[in-house]
Amino acid sequence: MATATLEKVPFLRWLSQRWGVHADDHKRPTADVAIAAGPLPERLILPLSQHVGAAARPLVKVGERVRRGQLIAEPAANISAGVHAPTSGTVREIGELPMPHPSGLYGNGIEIVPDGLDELFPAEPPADPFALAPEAVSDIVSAAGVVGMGGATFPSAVKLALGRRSKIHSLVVNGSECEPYLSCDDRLMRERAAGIVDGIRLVLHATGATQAYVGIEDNKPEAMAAMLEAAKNHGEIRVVRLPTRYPMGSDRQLIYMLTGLEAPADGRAADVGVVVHNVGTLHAVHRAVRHAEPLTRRIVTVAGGAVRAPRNVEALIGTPISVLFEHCGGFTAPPTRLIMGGPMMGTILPRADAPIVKGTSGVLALSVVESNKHGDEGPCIRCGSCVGACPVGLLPLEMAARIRAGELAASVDIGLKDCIACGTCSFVCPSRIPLVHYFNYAKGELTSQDKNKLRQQATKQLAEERLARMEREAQEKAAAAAARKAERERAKAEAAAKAAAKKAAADAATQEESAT
Amino acid sequence: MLIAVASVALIGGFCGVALGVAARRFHVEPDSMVAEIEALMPGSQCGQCGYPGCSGAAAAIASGEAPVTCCPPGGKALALVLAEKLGVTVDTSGMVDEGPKIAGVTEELCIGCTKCYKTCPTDAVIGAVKQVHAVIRDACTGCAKCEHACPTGAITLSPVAPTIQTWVWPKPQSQTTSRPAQPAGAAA
Amino acid sequence: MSTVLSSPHAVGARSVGAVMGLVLLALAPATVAGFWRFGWPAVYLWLVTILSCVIAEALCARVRGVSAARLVHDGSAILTGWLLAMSLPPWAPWWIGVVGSAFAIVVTKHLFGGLGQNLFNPAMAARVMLLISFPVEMTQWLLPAPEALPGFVDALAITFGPGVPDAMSSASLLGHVKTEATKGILLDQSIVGHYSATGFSVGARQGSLGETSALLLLAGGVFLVAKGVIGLRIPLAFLAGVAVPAAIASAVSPDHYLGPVAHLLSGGVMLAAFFIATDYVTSSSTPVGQWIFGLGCGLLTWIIRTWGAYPEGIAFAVMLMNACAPLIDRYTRPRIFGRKRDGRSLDPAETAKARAR
Amino acid sequence: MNEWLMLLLGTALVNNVVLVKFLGLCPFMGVSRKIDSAVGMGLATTFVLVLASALTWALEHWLLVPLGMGYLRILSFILVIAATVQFVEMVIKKSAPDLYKALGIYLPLITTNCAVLGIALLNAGEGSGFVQSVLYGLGSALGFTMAMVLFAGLRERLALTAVPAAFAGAPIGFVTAGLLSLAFMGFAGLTNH
Repeated sequence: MATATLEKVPFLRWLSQRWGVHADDHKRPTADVAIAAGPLPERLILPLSQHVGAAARPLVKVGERVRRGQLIAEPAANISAGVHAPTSGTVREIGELPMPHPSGLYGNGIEIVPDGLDELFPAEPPADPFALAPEAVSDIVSAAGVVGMGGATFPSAVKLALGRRSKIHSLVVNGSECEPYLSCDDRLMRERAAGIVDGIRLVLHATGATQAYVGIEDNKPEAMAAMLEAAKNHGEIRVVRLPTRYPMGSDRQLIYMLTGLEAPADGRAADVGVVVHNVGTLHAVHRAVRHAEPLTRRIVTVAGGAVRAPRNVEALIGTPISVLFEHCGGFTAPPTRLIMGGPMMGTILPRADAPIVKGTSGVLALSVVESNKHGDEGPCIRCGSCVGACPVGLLPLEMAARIRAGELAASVDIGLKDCIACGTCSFVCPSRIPLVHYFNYAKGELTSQDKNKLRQQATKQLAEERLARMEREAQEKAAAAAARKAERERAKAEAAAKAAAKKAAADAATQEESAT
Repeated sequence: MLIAVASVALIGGFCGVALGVAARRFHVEPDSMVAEIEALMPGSQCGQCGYPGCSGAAAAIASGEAPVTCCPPGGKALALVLAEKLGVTVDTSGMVDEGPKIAGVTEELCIGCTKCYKTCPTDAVIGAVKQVHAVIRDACTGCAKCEHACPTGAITLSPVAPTIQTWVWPKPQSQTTSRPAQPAGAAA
Repeated sequence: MSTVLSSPHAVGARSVGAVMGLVLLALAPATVAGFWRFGWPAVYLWLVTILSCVIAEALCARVRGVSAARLVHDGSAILTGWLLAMSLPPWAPWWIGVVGSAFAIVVTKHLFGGLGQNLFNPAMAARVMLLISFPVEMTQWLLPAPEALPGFVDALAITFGPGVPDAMSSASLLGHVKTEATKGILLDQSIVGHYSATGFSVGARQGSLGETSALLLLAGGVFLVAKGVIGLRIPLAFLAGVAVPAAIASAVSPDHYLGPVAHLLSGGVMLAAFFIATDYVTSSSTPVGQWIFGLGCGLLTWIIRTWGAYPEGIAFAVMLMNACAPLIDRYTRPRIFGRKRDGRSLDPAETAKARAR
Repeated sequence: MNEWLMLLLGTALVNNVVLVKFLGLCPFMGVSRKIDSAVGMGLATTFVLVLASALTWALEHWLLVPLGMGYLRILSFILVIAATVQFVEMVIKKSAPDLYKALGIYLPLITTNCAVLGIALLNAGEGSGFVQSVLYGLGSALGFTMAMVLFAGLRERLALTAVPAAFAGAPIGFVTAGLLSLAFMGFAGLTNH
């Protein structure tokens, strides 16, 4: 039974994939410091849209008291996830609140003022989850509001249900953590490997998959050792050592590296019988099923050159990032950029009162030294670095040139929609061209053009309906007028007839008179 | 002389016959460009282009009389589609999509005259005689017809503020590679 | 500067200026060797050419309203001037360098919008222009004789004065072979005294300022490959494109065709393969495209050398392939992950079948 | 056989009709914005050129020379070319409407393409045989197509670059054509062996 050997990516497969970059990983010192308990902030902001899909629908009212683990917003559609109170307290506001978004705009959320009692909302875990039907397991996961915690934030229960429908044979566990700076998954694997392995077994049970590949980059030997140890009695779990190369943690690339299967561009991983989950998600599944604990806290890497004591913190979801930085000793110097997520794919945050969400793996405060390398954008010298680095096989330089010239449709023709925005191209560009920014702009512009088109169609329909209505009204009017006219004619005729009759009578009378 | 005339006439005649046969063999129905263009237009008959309704504009665009950029509600997206259809190149960089606008009624000023209600091409204004009118946000296209029709200036168009759902990344500003950005006179 | 900044928030590559600096560094040994062989006139020509390139660049920047300091700072003008100087006859008069530089920088580069926008390699376009316009000045090769070089002052007269004394100039190997062949003299006779592989590899031969020492150029190229500045595809393909047809032809008819080694070592093959054809801007940027680009350069070079009117075809070959590069790029786009070559999405059913087999 | 190959190579590369002889510049500049339309134009011109070469040869040798009407050469050649072009136009309009739209006015203008008439007149002037005439036409047409397609590729890239305003459009097109022509000088002397 004990088949705990570290596996490697087959040589030829490794050789065939030459994309990516080996960036300076900045994982120290956070990776070597134990996870610390998080702060209890004065206010928690829980966005209603922390996941892919429809925003959750609030279930509480302003002023209502909530307890830890209580469902405060329910999923509003098939693809959606609920939100739970991270601690006990009072709902202060439901509405427009600061959001972790590059625009700095407000969005819908629920604000809770904690009371410090951390009172628990009672819930009972099932005695033996493996005795449950797979559907029941995914129902528990759904009720706990678990979403992909690597950053994609796709509702996990939906993925499990999808897996049952499309004959999943393998679970790919993403422990690669390829983003520089971040070490939350590394710490999680080192400290809570048993929980992750239990999560893996639960997901195998829920999806019907028969084996799991745990992919870990080779810059995390301790995590590999911990996972091997935890999985040693489970032959169906294989721990695979991955080369350290960004973006190894990208779904499709990871699947290919671990299983040799290539997911179709227009389809999903499930089309090749694979489902991918992040180690953090699997741990959340374990907590949800074994301890009846919804997803209300997560491990967040607080790092960056401007942070005094960078480390991993197990923080309540909804904690404002300013509180997290304060918790880690504050800033040594004013940060030049605040980032949510890693430096490669994370979003810049214009405001420090924005909260962390379920998909927040880290918050970074970059110092001047770290961000001053960004010079002004120079002209593209067509060096092709981006072509070699792109994990998808796109031509970023050509796409950006088309976008710059305003030919968005032409950039789609050469693969814009396949871009995963991993940032590798911008990272390697010697001219400092913000390639990903170009792609984001083009994707957004195209989406809003599509929306406009839909809107125009709707408008057209409205206008047509109005025309039809006016025509109908005109017809009715004409009909009414005609009816009135006919009425008048009739009346006239009647009157004429009457007059004639009268006249006739009078005539007769005169005749009679004259006759007499 | 006679031979020359005859031989040229012969060549001409031969070519003429050959072409005549070919014309019949390769006959193509003329395409209904106007109808196709009209199908692409917004269809709100707002008249901002200066033509009577969308069909008038479609005819003008098809004949090349009006530029493909003449339709403000259609914006850049429509201009690009039309340019593709007509096989012309279009410079949309000069076109500023001002972002969607929406009409709003100032209730204190509204006298309930129903003029706006009658003029709205998409039935987006509701209300009855002597009652304050209101605008249905989803149906309003921002064509500004009601703004012109209102006798008391109660209707104003205001831009729709972006939300997290509608916000998009702005185009990157590059200093060195932007097109003709030279100061005046430098290009010459 | 917009306040909204997209990811990534880290930068990992060396800047354009640093890349250019490495290329210049790699060129230095062969250049110094050229100075040693051809003496002060070569140094003057080199200086004049680079200087006029930088001045032309600064002027263009001024006219176009771009910061001149920024443009010159990226080092591309120096590189263009340097490469042009390397491909000129070492004792060419100063105005050759100036005219060539002006053409390279103004016409082939800045009319198209400056760095990164040009379609043709500026140095090669300038060389072709010079070769066609001033054939006499551009074909005065001299036998390198380090011991009999003119002094510092005498050299001024050669570069800035009346020109090269006739007695010192002679034909390069390729030119010599071509002339002899038209007289009907077979190769094994015409080549005697004109070619030795060892002499050629260290630079003891006639040729342009920077192309004579094949070994030093090779070393510079290997340095660039090791530093990751250039890939291996274009240089290897270029060398193969010259050597393979040369080997076949000389095997079939050794009396009429030079062998592969002579071809590789003579003319500017090493210089072009590592420093000119690999120019980012004007070469192909897709992996398959780079193989095609290099092969095309090499093959055209050999064809023009062998059958064309000009003894050396590299500049023409590079320019012709520059013209083909956009087409090559268009038809050699890499396969997109999860898609077939034709751009359609992979079909999982098909993949499964393929796996079952 | 070898002679014919050399003829083809010579007309296509060494004496390229556009880049060395500077004939047919009008469609070369006009229809080279997109590679697809350049290919279409090239194929259309190839068809016309080959057909016109054959027809004008027949005309020259069977009608004009026997009747001693050399003075009618230009007139009758244009007549034949015009008819051929008209025919090609009909075929394209039927089979490839998009291409027809893309070629626009330049399709009927093949009639006045100096390359077509020029090749026909050169053939007549040199008194070439039938096969030679057709090959001459074919080679020139291939050279024309190649130059068109190469140039279109370059212009597609140019369209995406930041050419200074004063040179954008046709001016930079001519500069590019000039540089391309410079590159083609390299083929000089290729067929002298």
